[in-house]
Amino acid sequence: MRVISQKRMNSAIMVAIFLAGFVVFHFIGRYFVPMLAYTRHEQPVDFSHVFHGNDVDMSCETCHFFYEDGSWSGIPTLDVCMNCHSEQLGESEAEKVFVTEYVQKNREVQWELYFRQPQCVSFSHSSHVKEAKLACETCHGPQGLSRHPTKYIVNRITKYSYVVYDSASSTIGSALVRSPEENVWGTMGMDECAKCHRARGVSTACFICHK
Amino acid sequence: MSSQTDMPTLQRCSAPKFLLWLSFWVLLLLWGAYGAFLCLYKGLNQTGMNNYFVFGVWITVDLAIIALGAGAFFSGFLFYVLRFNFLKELIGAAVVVGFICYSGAIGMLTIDIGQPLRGYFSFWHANVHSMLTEVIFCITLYLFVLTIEFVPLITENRRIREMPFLRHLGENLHGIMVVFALVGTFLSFFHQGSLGGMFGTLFARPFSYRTGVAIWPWTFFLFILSAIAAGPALTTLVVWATQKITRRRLVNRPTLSRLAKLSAILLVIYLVLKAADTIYWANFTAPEMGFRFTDFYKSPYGMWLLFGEFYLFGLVPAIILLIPRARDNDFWLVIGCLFTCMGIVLNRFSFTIQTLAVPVMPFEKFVVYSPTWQEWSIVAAVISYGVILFSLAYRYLHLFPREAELNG
Amino acid sequence: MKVDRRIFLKTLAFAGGGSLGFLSSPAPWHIVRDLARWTQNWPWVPVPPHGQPAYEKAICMMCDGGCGIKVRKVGPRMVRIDGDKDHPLNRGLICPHGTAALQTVYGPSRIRQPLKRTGTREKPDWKPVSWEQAIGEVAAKIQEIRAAGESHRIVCITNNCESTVNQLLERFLQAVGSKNLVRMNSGRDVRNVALKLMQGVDGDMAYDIENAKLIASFGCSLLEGWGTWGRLYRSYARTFADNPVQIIQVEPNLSITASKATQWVPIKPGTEGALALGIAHVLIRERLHDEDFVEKHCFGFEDWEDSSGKGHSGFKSHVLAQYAPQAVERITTVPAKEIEKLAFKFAENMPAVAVGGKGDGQLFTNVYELMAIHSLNALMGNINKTGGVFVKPEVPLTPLPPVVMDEEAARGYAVDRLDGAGSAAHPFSKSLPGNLKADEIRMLFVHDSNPYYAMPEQNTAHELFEKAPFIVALSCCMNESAARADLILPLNTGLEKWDDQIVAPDSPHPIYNLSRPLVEPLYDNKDAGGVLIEIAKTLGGTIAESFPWASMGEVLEMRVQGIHETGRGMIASPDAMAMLDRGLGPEGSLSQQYPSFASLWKKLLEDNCWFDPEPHHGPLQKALLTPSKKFEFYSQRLKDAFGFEEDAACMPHYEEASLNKDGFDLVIMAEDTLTMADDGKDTPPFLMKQLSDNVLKGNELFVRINPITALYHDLEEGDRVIVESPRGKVEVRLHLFEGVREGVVLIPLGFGHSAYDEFLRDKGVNANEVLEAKTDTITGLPIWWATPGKITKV
Amino acid sequence: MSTESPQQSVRYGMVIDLDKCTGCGNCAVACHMENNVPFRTDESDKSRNMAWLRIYKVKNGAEYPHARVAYIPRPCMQCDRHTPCVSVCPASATNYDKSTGLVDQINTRCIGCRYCMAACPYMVRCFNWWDPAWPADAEKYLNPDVAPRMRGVVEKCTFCSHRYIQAKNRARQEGRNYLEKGDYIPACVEACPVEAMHFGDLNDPEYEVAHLIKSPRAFRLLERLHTEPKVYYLSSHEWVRRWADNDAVNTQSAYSQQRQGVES
Repeated sequence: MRVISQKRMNSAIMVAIFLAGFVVFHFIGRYFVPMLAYTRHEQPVDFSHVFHGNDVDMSCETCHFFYEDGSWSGIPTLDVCMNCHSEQLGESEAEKVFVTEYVQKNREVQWELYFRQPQCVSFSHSSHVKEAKLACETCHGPQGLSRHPTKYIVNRITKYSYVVYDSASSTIGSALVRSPEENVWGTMGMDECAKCHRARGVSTACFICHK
Repeated sequence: MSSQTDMPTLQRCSAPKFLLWLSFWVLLLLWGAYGAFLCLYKGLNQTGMNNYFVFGVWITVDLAIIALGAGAFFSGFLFYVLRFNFLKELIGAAVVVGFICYSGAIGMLTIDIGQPLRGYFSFWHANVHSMLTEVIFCITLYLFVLTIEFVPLITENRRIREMPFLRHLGENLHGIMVVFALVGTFLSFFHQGSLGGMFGTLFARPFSYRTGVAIWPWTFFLFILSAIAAGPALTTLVVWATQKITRRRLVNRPTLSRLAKLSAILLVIYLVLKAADTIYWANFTAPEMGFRFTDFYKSPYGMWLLFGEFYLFGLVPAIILLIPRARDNDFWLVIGCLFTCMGIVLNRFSFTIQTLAVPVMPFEKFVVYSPTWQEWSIVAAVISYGVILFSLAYRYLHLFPREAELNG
Repeated sequence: MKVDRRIFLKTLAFAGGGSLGFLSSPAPWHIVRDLARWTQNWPWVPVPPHGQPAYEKAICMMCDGGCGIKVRKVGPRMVRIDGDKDHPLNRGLICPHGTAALQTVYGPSRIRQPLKRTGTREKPDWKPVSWEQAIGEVAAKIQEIRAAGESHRIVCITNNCESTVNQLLERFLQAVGSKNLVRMNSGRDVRNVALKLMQGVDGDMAYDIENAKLIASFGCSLLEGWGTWGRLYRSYARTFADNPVQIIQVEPNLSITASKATQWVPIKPGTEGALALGIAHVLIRERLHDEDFVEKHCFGFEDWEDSSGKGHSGFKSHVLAQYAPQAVERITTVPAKEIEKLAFKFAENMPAVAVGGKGDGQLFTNVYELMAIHSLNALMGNINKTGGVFVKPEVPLTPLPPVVMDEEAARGYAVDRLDGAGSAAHPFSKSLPGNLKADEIRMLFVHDSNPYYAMPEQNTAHELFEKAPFIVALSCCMNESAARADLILPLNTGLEKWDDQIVAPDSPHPIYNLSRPLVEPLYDNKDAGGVLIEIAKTLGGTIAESFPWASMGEVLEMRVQGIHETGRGMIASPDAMAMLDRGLGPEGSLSQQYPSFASLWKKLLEDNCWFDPEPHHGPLQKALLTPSKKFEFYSQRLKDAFGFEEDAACMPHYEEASLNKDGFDLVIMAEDTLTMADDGKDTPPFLMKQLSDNVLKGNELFVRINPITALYHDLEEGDRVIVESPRGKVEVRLHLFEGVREGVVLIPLGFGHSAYDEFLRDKGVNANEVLEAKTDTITGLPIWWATPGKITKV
Repeated sequence: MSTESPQQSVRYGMVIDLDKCTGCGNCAVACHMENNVPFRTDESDKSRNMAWLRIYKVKNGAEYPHARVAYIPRPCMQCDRHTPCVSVCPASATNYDKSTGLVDQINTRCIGCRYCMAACPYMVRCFNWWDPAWPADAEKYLNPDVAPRMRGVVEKCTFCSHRYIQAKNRARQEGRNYLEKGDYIPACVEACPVEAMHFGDLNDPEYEVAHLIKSPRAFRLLERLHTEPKVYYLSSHEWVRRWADNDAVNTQSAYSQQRQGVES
């Protein structure tokens, strides 16, 4: 009897060790690796969309607009900001930093772009906004309602924002985004693009999205 | 084998001697590793390939060793499925040779593609129309099969057999090996054929392009046939060489002869079909595309290639090995098998390099390709990888079941 | 033993579980995927940034053709150049050099700050210096020379373009006390001498090819860069139009122009003049010529008597006697029948122009050849006529104010030019850089030119750069001449600078191209004009007084006022082009459209080009300023200058080119290609990409010969050979081409640079090393297009 | 995979008039500027250099003075049927778009196996043997609309498909959802100084190309392969047409004889 139980004991220990190994490494793979693989950056300037949009009552098009040739301006360059901020407006710390560090030194702000696509992608804002009449929020989420810039979480290997690929993968997402404020809404992966294109019967030819 | 509980202890050379033997091949392997490093770090500009010769010596060697590795699946098929029991003596060795060939080929392919880190795209974004997709899938899957076939060999190791789980695993695998043999045969059949199809479907390349029945099933079967003819020849060569190097008898002499005879018969069938293919292609396919037969054979890719492939390394070894007295003589056996193997290398060379050398556009010229040392080093590395793995397998695994008995 | 095994098994279990656990987590797959994405985003592969799109017009400065271009900008970067459809010269067509110009602007051979040489001239080392120091050194050197009373030994070699910068250079030298602004020669200079001799005009010939029905080109590489490329290509395109123009190409070898012309007339090298006279013979014999024009406006056609009563034979009897088609056939190898046909073709397709000047304008021929060709235009009465030949009209710019000169300046300026141009020996030439002598020079400026590489008189050029005591290079890139300077004052390139072009080559319209900076200067460089102004200011005194402006932009603004004052012409724009296409003149005068100068200036800055669709050439008399006030088949000026006794010496005639020399059985001819800039300028890498591998392979240059020549010399395709001439030898490889005339070795120009960047340096050999420059006794210009040679296998 | 018979409404194609072409190279230079094609110190190695549009020079082989040359600019043929490169790509990195007829690709998906290059009869595809590198500040002129490729991938002419996207963007900006004639033109066609190159929808009679391809002068390269290239050539010279290998019967004899007559 004792011999048998000793054997069973041994087997049980073996199984336990096996399971322990499984759990530990699964956990490492699921939570620890994403934390290692991604790094978080602060935006250089504490920008508030709400302030500009609601309190100053600017329209979105003041900063984000189409150029004459139908290409998209994206994040405004310093000269757009300088239309108002050529001198310090208000007393906030962010404004002080912005004016002294960037406006006065005539230095472009190196914004981290959550939605920056890989360089092989040519995304046409025009086709999505003007032709398909998609709202900005469809892809970008309620960015316009942010009071502070969200942390920028970037993959160390690929140098892409996690939004571009990984927000669709809930496990990685939950390992990365620690609080709701850190979450950048939306996803920009190719699979998402393709899904929507197929659903709407839009061309999925390579050159439609790739350059 | 599964019934044997106690393996005899086999006599092996001393450790220093073995290490000395290994060290030569390891050096060669390291040279190849350096070449591979250069190709991966600096890019494929390190090779002699160019926009005309997009495939070089690596693909030639790939095709050749995959063809030669066919010995594994074919022997497996004959042994497990058709119950050719005489093959029991060397089925283990055949599996190891097959494993070496396939893993070596995949290793070489990884360096050959421009973006190895993206290599998995061919699975992830597979294009079902591409012959290459089929080849990649089948080769990879077949490598899995070979790995599984390899496992029982490992579990027969004396030390490993001490562990009950692994022993059981090995024994059970053995029981179902017939399934894997069948799967392997199926997969091999496909990709050996597809490798031919890879070039046969290139309608821009009049040298290898075949139409209609000439491509399917003709080219497919030509490739399969040539592979299963050459595979056993390589197995024979390897066994013979191992016997020579270890100075031990490993298999019954008649076994080798029977294997060689098999090879020769298949070779003859292949040659007949190949001749038919060539004649049809030279007289119908090529002229339809505005080419004369001689347009394809320009210096240095001259007519000697066809001669070598067909006569010297085709008919000659076939005849040698068909004569019982010749194949029972070690010298002629080796010559016959060696020529068979060289024939297939030459055939695969023509299919890759010469195919690309023939200009497609009328205002292009014949071009010549010569590989760089980096390319050769990796070829050498694959060969030394094979030697090392086979040496280790021979030393530590029980590759030849009758070894103890024959040297008893 | 037992414990060991346990531990081993436990470790194995843990490792097995761990591997399975890890593999079942997303991590390994994500790592594999991320590595693949890393390859798609390699940090060393550049990502061109987006930005605000803009298109701005500009002038192409890759050559002096003066084509209008349109530059695409993305934010602060220039990313593309296309032709400007609204420019009257090229109407949207530009050559590959223009298309690739950004490779030069952003190229590796640009100089980024003033440099002072520390090493030797052969092996220079460069030390960056500040602009203050560089200009200070130049000024100090000039002061020193002036103090020594040797200001007339200050020489400046510049390009052959008509521009305000060149006028400022001339002005600067005058203010300092020197006459020696020496322009690099071009084939145009020979044409100018022919014009001076036959029409008495100091100026340029202008061909109205837009309206001609036939263009008879005597060896001009019309499609390889002759004149304004865009303009010539428009003419070529007209050969396919419904009402086509015919291009007759007379040339020994099958050049691109020859292969694309309506008709190619293969001819023995150097006998083009004889063929022109042969055609003249048929025209006169058959009375196909414009008898009215010849009678009224020509001198020396019929036999005549001079004031002393001495009889002279006229052009008519000269040509009828000497240049019968059979005789010409013997000279040129062109069949007599063909000559007759050509003459009829020429006469039947009026208006037709005969144009001369070999190569793309960098090759130099004998002046009599050009006179012979030009006499065809006069015979047909095509002087000052639509579709014929004009004298290039002037652009009504405000002249620069008079130079203020101090005592030393006045003294130095009174001394004759060092190159002998305009002297009794060479009365008709403006500049003769080949006559410069290093030991007469105290200081040498080299502005925007590359004499060390490009001058036909290579011995002179090399001596200049070896021995001239102080060389200052004003250059935007490190060319061979700049590389041998003592001090480099780096210039902005065409798209970053203020500049202008006053004369577009060969166009009968006055055209003014204004070039303004499109982007901030990339480096610590300046405009040539700005540099001169700064040096003048540093020198002070009357020199500073002569340069009262603050910047080059200011100078140009001042000059353009002259255009505004005349009120003529129009600014190049879509509307202007539309009107031009409909054959309309400007709607109202310029001053009605732009009442204030500011409005005109603003528009000119946008559109870069002013031109006059009605050239206002005035009466024929204005184009005939010879002593006889007529077109002179017999040049009295030539007689006066050289006192030739023989009548033929003052008339167009054929002089055999001495291309035979003992021991040299072949003729080496220079080949102008479009791909290579042959005037010593930079050739962008994308043009090198276009070169066939039987022009350049590795660093080896190929010369081309006929397979029959090869057969005689026992040579084969690809052979390495030595091409040798009395001047020198080069090692090249052979390419056999049936389009090359038997006995000719064609060597392409523009290779063999020793400076510039790795994309151009050490590629092939410089054809100048074998081509011999002879001197034309009349013009003093080199005769430089062919030389006796031989070829031997290595 | 390509369709058996092209049914799509738009088929962008090109017609190149070889009678007009002078081989000036402006198309190629414009193409390479537009598409961020890299360059190297030694561009004379034509077997390894990068050229989306190559200009071949052919001769009639006759003796002086009857020798003549012709230039054949060769962009991607954009094969319409049995598109050789598309069917062979194992990673689906290249694709035939039915809506425009363009053969396009995703360079970042290419694994660099080069099978497509072996398959392409026209030597259109180039492999990035090296990492592209631009000297000094030359990176500054790169076109943001085309991503520079990395080493180890195959690339080819795209008929400037990015210009198609731009044209669409521009049209939308002007309130149109369709393209007008001339909105979308590849860089090479735009740059051709003699209008030897024409571009447009081969199915739309409004475009000149739709008529030109029916000209008796029209032919295509290697027609016998039945890849149905959408790049047509025009020439009035029989010997030029023969160079294109247009006619299998006549070519047979001419083929070998004329092998020598090639310039590049």
